[in-house]
Amino acid sequence: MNPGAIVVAVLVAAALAVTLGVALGWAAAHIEPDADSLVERIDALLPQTQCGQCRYPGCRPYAAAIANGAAEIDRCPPGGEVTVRALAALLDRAPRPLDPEFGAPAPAQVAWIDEAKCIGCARCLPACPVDAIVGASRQIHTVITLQCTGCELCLPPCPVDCIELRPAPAVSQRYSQPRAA
Amino acid sequence: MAARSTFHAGLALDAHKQQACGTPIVELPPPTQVVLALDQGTGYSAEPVVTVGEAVAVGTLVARTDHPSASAVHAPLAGIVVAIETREAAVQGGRSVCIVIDGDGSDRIDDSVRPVADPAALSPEELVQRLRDAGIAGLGGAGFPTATKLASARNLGAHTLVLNGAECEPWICCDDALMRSAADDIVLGALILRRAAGTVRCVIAIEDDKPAAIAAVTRAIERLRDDALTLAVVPAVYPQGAERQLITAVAGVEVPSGGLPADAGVVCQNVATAAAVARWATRGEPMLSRLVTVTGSGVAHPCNVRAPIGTPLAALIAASGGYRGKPLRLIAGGSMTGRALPSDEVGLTKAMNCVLVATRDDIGSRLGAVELPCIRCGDCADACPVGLLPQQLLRAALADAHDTLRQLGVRDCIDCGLCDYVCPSQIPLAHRFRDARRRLHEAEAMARKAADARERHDLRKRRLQAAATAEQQTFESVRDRARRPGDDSTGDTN
Amino acid sequence: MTELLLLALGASLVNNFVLSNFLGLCPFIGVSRRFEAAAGMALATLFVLTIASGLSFALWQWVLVPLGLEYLRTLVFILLIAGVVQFAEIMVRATSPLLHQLLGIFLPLITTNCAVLGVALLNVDRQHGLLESLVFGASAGAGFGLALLLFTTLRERLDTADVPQAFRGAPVALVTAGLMALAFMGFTGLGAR
Amino acid sequence: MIAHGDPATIPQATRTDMRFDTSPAPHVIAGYTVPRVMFQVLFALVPAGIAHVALFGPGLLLQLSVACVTALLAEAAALRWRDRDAAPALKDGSVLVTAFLLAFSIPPLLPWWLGALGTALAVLLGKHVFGGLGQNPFNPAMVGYAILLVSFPAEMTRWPVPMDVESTRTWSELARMSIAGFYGADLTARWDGYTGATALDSIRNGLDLRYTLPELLGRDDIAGTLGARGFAWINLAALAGGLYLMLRRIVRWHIPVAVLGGLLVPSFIAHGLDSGIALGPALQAFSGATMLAAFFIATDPVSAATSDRGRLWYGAGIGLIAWIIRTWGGYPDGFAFAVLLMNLAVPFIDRYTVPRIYGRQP
Repeated sequence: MNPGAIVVAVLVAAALAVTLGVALGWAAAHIEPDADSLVERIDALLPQTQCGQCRYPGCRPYAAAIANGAAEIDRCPPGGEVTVRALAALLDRAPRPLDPEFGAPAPAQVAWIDEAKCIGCARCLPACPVDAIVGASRQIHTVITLQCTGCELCLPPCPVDCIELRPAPAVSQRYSQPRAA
Repeated sequence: MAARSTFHAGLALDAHKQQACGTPIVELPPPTQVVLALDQGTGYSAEPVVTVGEAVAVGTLVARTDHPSASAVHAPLAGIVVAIETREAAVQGGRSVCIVIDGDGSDRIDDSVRPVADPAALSPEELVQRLRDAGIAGLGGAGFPTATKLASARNLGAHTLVLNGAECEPWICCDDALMRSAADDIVLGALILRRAAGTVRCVIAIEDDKPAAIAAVTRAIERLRDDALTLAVVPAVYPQGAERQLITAVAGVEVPSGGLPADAGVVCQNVATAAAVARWATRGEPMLSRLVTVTGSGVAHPCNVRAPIGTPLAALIAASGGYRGKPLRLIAGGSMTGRALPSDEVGLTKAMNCVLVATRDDIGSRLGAVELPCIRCGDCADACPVGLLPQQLLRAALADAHDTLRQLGVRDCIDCGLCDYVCPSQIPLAHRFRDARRRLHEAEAMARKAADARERHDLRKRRLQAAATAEQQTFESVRDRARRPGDDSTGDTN
Repeated sequence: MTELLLLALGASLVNNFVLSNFLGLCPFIGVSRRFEAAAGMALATLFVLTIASGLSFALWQWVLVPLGLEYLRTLVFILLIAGVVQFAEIMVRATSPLLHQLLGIFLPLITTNCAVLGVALLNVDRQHGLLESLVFGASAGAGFGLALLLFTTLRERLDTADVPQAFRGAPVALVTAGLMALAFMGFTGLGAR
Repeated sequence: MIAHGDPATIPQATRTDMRFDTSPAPHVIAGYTVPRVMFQVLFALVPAGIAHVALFGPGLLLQLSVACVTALLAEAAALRWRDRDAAPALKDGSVLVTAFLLAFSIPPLLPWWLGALGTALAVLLGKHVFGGLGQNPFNPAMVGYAILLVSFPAEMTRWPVPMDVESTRTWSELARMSIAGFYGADLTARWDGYTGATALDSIRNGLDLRYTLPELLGRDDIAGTLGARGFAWINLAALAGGLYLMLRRIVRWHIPVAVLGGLLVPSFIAHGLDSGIALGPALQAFSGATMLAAFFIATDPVSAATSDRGRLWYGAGIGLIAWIIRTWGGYPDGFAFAVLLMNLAVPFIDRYTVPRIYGRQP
């Protein structure tokens, strides 16, 4: 084999590589990946307690973390095994048990304010991620049970520990759509 | 054995109607006690307006409601309220709050019970409201408030009122007995209902295995000479009396999936409901009693009984000669869709058209059933009147695959039980589907709650952001003004 | 025309790349758990196969042969296929990130899908023209997609089957694939007469 | 007025009188069970079995006995291995149907161990690997048959010359040969001339040798008045059995009609175009495994499509593929492979032939 042939071969291979590289580089720069739609679909499966047990500030940030591979699907105790299975099915991954580091699944609960003890300090109001606590400064507060996600975020700010968690009522009546109306 | 009918499939079943239908209607005297379930069979309860110890008369309102799916309850006998408590009842879940009234033997009538002077003078809207107040509910088995159906028929502009006299379920014959004995009441009620629903015409549908009822209703219609009130004879095929299947057979239209009959321009009422409307119009009587078939091999003398709502089933069975043989199941309704009750202490509800006391002779086929794996034979799909594929639904139900369940129409299932009936592997399909529907319903409620929480969370985030931005702007403008000496608007700063 | 039709039938059914030649088994087993993913894989492979067949023919016919560089074909074809696969990946990520997630590693692995390289090399060996190459590539891709989709729907049905513990997952999938190949043996000899 | 709404504040009542069982509705069923279906199928195979024995000797009975014993043993073993109760599965008759179909498909001269091997593979690999009754995507009998056919092509294509071919053979000689074959004796030594290819195989080989179809049909060892020698009668008997199943509504018309349509329509067209080489519909219908496949094999509900429309596609596919393999393929009869090929398409067909649900747009 003469040296000229080797040079030609190298040149051909290099030319091909460069052409492909340029074409792909252009395509990568000009064709936008559509990340949002995946995040939406993952977010739709999360329980929206906004509790932060996954160590992300709310459900959507966690969904984004799952979508870009930063977090596993086993970090959502309020969703429990059901959510893990739904996520596994959506993403075609193997279902796995919940990671106990992020808490254990518990039956659904809602916050309840002992109005006798409440001093109306209003510190729990900004803590609620879904605005489910009604009240104002020096007024007794109460929790809108139907809207409460049971995230427990209102517990730490309360100076008199007047908030406790109680078993949640069944959601199916309030959130069902009666067929005839 | 199988016969094609006007809808997709269905089957001709053993009717078992001769047992109760041959004997005359028994009028039950007021029992000593009634147990009035506040949920009259729809899954939604009325709220009691009486207290324990209060005296009530015949027709006194004891529970009211604003819920479109619940109906008002009236005292069917004069006496004292002795208890308001959760008891076993013939409803979903098996328990309901019940008002228990001990009769005092008098026939004192509440002042509110007055004949309607002239139903034709009432506007349709008034008519609907009065029927709602009278607690008139569907007597065909669902117990759904008549007024709610009429209102949606008005809103959606329904053109045809179908009166359901197609009593397709085995064993039940109270509508048949009523049509033979009180056809004039039914026709009168039909006219009032037609007016209230605002429909152009009314069709009374009767299955072709009830010639006596057909003859009686034909005579009643002829006496009336109303062109917009007609009779339709439909084939006796189960489930011909199911609302949607009957509408298709009579009006030739299909009720859209997930929609109401009124969406197809039709509203359906039971013939017995029409007769109850006639009683309300002529006597002012709210819904206090109903005709119920008491039958099965486990009662001595099967018959149709007119009994006050709330009558304990034990009293009904006593009126039919008491138990006979070894009763195994007490079924509210027929053998295909009836609900098996734990005890005969429960009260008669508006939705209960039959009390079937079944012995091994009646339900032996089910008792001896051994469930085998599905062999995909497709008999269930052939029988299904809705055109579902039960064997694929079963797989989806066992896997709890909600999307597949929805797509395959688990909600379109009318719970007729035919798939179970024909299944050679004896799989309790209808039960599995009921279970799957309940789980699907819960999952969707959870999803709606989650969507609600997401929306509130988003709104809150936006509000906080807006507040932060506003604060920043205020801060900046104050700072800017502070840095510009001589700006009068900030006052004398130096 | 008839010859092209026979070529297409042969490449897609009779000598199905997966079930008769056992090429491309990696994505066949790997991406057959869910219909959406399998459909995406089928389309991506069809796309890559068709484009790569055409481009590899062009390279072969107009670059390698004139320059006497036939011995470079494997290297050049793989380079070319890798480029097309990368392009396909960019497209998938732009249109459906969920599909991108579902396909995962198997999308770039189309590069090493022996069916793709096999088609390019067979095109050269059988001295197919440009049109023949394209038809051969497309029908091989269609055959791959058909086998993949049939296999996926079978596996979805097996998901809810009461499979013995020892056979759950991959074992029963392999048995199924084997029985599919057995069924495709019915086509052997087809066209030989 | 009482405080209502909260059920917890309302006292509970307890009653303990007469209690009833509260099982869910419906409370009656037709009671037409799987075992009854399966035994009806076996019963419907009896006429074909009689024809088979009369024409090909008692080999079928030997194959049936070995297939049934193996099938029951394999079923019991598989269930024992999974710690399941074997008794109901053995009694439901489904495994016997598999054994019968396989025994009817294989040549009656097959050595017993091949019959046993095929049956064991059918039951274990075709059925229990997937989880047993109702779970198998492929027709177990055809799995067993196809494995035998590709592994032992010589044994699997050697049939006795049927009784209705004019010759001096007697049924008792057929019987002796069947027993010899059953024990694996070398049949060429003593029984050469008593065995041969089936009619379809002979025609295929003849066409390969450039004979024309009329020439081949002129030979009196291939075809009779109706169809293939020997097989015509079996097909006729299978048709009768199949019609009985249809009458009893165990088999619905869709699959058999579609299978026959898929086979006969193309053969009618091809025969019209070139009667020199293409087999006519009558010959196609009454040779090989046509009727057995159309009424008994393709109709196995477990591995067939489930909706009416799907069944039509499924059956038509089987008929068409069988015709293609018979016409151009490497095997004399294509039904086993046609059934397996359409079996693997069934979930796909089911996916796209969901019937319209009441009240929904098509």
